[in-house]
Amino acid sequence: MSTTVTEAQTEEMTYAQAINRALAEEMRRDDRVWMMGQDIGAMGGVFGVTRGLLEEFGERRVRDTAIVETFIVGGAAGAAMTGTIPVVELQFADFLFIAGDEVLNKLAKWRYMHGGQLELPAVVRAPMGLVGGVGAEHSQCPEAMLLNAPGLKIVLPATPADAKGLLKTAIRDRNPVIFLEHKGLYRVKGEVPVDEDFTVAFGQAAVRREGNDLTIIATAMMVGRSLEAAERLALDGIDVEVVDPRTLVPFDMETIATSVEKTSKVMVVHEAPKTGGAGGEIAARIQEELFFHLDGPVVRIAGADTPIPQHPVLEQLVIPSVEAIEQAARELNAL
Amino acid sequence: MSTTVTEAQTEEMTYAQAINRALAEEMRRDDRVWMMGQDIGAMGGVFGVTRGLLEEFGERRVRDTAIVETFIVGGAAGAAMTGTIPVVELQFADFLFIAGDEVLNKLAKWRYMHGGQLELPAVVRAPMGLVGGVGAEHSQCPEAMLLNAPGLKIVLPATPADAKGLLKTAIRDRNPVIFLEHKGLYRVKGEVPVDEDFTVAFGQAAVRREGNDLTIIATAMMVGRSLEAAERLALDGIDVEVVDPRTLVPFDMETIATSVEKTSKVMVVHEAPKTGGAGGEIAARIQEELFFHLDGPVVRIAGADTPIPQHPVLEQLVIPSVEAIEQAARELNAL
Amino acid sequence: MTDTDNLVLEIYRNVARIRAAELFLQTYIEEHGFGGFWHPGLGQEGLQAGAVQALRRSDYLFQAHRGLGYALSKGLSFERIFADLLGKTTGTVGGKGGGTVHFVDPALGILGQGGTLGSNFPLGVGAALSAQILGEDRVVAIFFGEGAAARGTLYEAALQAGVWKLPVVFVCENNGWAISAPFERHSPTKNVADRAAAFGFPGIVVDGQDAVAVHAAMSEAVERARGGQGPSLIEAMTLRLRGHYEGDRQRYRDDEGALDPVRSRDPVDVLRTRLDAEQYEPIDRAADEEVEAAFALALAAPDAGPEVAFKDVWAE
Amino acid sequence: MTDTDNLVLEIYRNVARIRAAELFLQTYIEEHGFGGFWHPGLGQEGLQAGAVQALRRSDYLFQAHRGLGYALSKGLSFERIFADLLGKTTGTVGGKGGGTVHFVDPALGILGQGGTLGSNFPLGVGAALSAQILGEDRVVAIFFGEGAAARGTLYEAALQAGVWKLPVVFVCENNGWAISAPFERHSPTKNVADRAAAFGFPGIVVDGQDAVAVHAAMSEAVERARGGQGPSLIEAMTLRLRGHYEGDRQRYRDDEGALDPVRSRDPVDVLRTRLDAEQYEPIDRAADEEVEAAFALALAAPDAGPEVAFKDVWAE
Ligand SMILES: Cc1ncc(C[n+]2csc(CCOP(=O)(O)OP(=O)(O)O)c2C)c(N)n1
Ligand SMILES: Cc1ncc(C[n+]2csc(CCOP(=O)(O)OP(=O)(O)O)c2C)c(N)n1
Ligand SMILES: [Mg+2]
Ligand SMILES: [Mg+2]
Repeated sequence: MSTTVTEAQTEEMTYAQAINRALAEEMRRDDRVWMMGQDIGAMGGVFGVTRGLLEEFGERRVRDTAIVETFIVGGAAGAAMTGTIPVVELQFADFLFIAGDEVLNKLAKWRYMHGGQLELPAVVRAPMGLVGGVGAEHSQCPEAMLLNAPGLKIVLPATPADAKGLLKTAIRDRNPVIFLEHKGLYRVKGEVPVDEDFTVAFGQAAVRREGNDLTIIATAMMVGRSLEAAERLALDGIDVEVVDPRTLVPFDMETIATSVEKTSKVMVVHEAPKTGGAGGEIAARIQEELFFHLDGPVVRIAGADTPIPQHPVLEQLVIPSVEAIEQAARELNAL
Repeated sequence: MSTTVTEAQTEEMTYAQAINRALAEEMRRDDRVWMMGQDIGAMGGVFGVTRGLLEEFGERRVRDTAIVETFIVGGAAGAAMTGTIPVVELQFADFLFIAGDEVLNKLAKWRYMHGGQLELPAVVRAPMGLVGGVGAEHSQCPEAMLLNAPGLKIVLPATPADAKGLLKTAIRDRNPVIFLEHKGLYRVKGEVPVDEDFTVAFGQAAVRREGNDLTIIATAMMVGRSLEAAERLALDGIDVEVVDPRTLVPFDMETIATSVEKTSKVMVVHEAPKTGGAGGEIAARIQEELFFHLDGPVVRIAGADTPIPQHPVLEQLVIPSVEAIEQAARELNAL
Repeated sequence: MTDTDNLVLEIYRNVARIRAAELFLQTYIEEHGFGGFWHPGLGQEGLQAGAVQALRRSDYLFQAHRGLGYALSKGLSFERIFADLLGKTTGTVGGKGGGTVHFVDPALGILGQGGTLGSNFPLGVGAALSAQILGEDRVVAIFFGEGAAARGTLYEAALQAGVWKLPVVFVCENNGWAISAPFERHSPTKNVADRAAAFGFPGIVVDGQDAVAVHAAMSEAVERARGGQGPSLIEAMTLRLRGHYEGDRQRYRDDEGALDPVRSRDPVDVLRTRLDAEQYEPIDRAADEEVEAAFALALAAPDAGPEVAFKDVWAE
Repeated sequence: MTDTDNLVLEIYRNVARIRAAELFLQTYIEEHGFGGFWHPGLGQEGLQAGAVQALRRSDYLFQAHRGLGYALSKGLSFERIFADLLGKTTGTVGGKGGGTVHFVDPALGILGQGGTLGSNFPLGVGAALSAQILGEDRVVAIFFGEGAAARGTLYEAALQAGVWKLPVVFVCENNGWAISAPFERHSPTKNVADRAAAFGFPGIVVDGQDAVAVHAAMSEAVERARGGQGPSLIEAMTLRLRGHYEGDRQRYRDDEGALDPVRSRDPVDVLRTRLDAEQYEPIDRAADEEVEAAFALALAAPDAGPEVAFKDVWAE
């Protein structure tokens, strides 16, 4: 499924390390690539993702900024228009809205507005999702709020290998990319191809588990939870296919159609609140294009329609649990 | 459909005048109501909506600000928390993203985050949509980008009477309300109840035209275009029901369910780009709750997945025309 | 006792109480961990207590994230503060606390803290505007770090506050660090106060380790605001003695062993020079006892139940 | 001729050309209307031409919305400018113009204009950073009105530019009005330039009606930037002589009949005092002819077809 050049050799590392590796490799490969953000230099980032990069690439290319989110994103846009490839970090994805104008009105639109005369090959790395007790303003999954702004590629890596391969593709892409790292996955380990030419193409969903009875389309941290639910369901003979779109823009409808045509039952699972979430787009599109293949509605299992509570225990109640996914799948399967 | 107290007496006026009337009436009724925004005072607003209000209510309650969108919205949030009811204007709805943090992380969340100890009865008036030649950064319909932030009420008035009645409800509501006025409707005229107690309740869809064959759910400027398409279709004996949800949050699923149960065929029409638009949420929800009532997929007719071109002629090509709605309805009806 | 003596004692009482809680929490977190981030305010107690002391109960406070000194000095009880930290229903946010908590108590004028740094600025100026519109006699104090002072929201809110002469005091705690970022490498001006000229109101630098000096500067600014002369910015020079959050190993920090001798003075010691041991020792003891008793009460209070997660989105 | 004479002539040529176009468009719009808003730059030609004259072709320009003087002075031809205004495929944006157009020409260093006021600031500073990273010798000029100077993006971008000593010149056209908002009622400082102190770089006020004075101030700032000494802010005092947009009836305007005598001087007249009629008359004539010929060519060019609306979202 992925346009892997060589997957032969792999190394076990965390999702955070895989991102670090992608950054280092791309900065070595292409002198035009550089980074800025808060605390990414000497500290190596508040989540440790950029450790060692200042040491290797120096202050010219690894830049600590002040707390100036509109500049971090707007400056990236201006720098991208003028021959460099900025890979900037917002400390939390929630801050995308501080730079809302820069993200939605500049990065997304300025190529189109200027008849293709400008290009904006910038990557905005933004850590999203629950991580434990950081509250409503530091825990959001913002993908749906970017999805209605044509011009942005939206990437949601769910595994260490994807984190590396997708970030490398993002940096090589000539369009602006919002790269949404899940904070809850930073310490998750997995095998990651070491080849410097390993990339994961955009718009190619990954079938994380094959199955015949039911399709679950899940993103980011919900991929793991859906796989766990699938294993439990397998014990009862319910054979679930888990598909991870990897990128919302571009969106791989083909892989999903193949799966839906096989299973006729679909669930979409994400962490963001249900109302207005990306699951709405995915569900709407599936029923639009595959209505007569469906045995029942496309079911959405998503976050509650509340902000994220500050409380580290309560916060888990408002996003889908393995049990909730399992339960919904049972119901859909029984249709 | 509307909780009209007295609709007996009406007066013909434009959508802009109806908004002006609502503002004046509510400011007379409640001393705590006040306004700020750019050019709303002596100029009466760039679209003339606030004319005469400075003269009647004075500089204490009708305030011209500098070009400080984060303060316009954030200041409204702070003022709402402390006993007043700000009704602020952004000159264009596209500027909601300049104040993205204030809209999405403050207005939407601060009641919840503080266990209900704070209340934020603010109204943000934001003119949206196409108006002719103002381009990608001044023409957007941003409703979908607000829909995934629980805590905001989202209002989309489509007629002069609704503009008045919904705005009065917005000002009386104890929650933050994003009031999205369509710039292309400002000069549209209609009969508007003059009674000062006339309001239109949130969460009550309006059936703009009754019909038995097919349901069109349309918002804002698309309500008029859908009605026009419906009239053309009627000539060929296709009997279309047009439902205007009026508010996306809260959302009147009941009225829609009644209609869908009758027609079994549904189209959603909006001006914003299709991918990630509010139509995804509406379509997903309808198929989720009414799958077995449907004869075919919920079809979305929406803006193209492009920014809005600057060109006053080209811009019309990227949003649904009456013809496009008519054509899609014919196809769906033929299913 | 003179008025000044009384004032010093009152400020000392709060400084000592904050210090007692800071030390208590440090140990507690070491032993029990903490969900989310706890940002210790150790070393900044003097300025927090001194500044807030200049406010009335009816004045509004928008606090920063560095500790609990602001809320405590504004009148919030330890029991409720700890209940918030522990996510108990007896806290100010009805069980929604836990982790990096957002204390709030409208009756005490405590109106919260923006999780997105710099969001306090428009909120606070909006509250001041509200007071002006209602004709209420209230001053708003907005606390923020020198790092947050880079946000454009300061510029927009302060500019409008300057034009409208709103009753606001911007209180900058310049502790030299924003996580790993040293101020002098990230500011184009020597002081944050230098930037107040751009907003058309005074910017005053004050020794943040001297609670009485902070109180004096703040009182003047509050007076100015109350008298309709508009906002001021006070920059209290202090130093972050511990990590950004409790547990931060500060590997990035290069000022170890070379701490600025003025800015790293202990605000408790500085105040004590104005008092006799007989005056402060009982206060210290009482503070320790108060903290322990309050913490025990908070611990015994009920945990938030799952229903807490699903309510309070909407006012009905 | 001396260098100065040559310079004055060169600046005059652009001032005259801009003026010719301004007057031409005024009449054209009166007769034919205009989709979107046309923001006339009448009276601001001197500062636009004078400031841009201090840039090299390789320098970057982020222009404001007030007219076409910036782009023209940076080397864009009238034919392409008019083609953009008319939505023709021969314009710089390939037919996506029409209405409030966004001229762009990377080869000439013309990089656009933020429709959301103030968005130029981070973009421009980002471009300067890019030049610094690539080791290129480029200066960035960012034009903006005194109204846009209230945006927090100025603060954030200028602060970072100040810290990193980036090669940027912030050029404020203070024409006294932001739509209906008079500057003195909406600014806490007497001048926008006063705010530069907050960013740690010089702020200079200059007579915006004297193109040569603007050129001199700009040249110095550009030199500074090029020499690695960092940004400057130049505030050119001018006056908006017409409405915010062509057609604006300005009912809100209360300075009629009392226009500031210095700020409302005609920049064309001011320059002419340095020239003889034999020098400027042929230039004026040539400008009128150039405008008419170019407009005719632009009019004759093909209109944008529907396909234009659907392309250019993505680079493939
Ligand atoms: C807008 C925004 N950017 C970044 C952060 C992450 N962050 C939290 S605290 C902090 C440092 C703040 O430094 P300062 O304002 O000096 O306060 P201090 O922590 O020193 O008290 C940062 C960058 C945030 N919460 N909000
Ligand atoms: C962020 C933003 N707010 C408001 C507007 C609407 N607007 C367009 S021009 C203008 C006035 C600008 O005044 P100034 O910056 O002084 O420039 P001038 O028009 O005088 O040249 C306003 C408010 C906008 N385009 N962007
Ligand atoms: Mg600090
Ligand atoms: Mg102006």
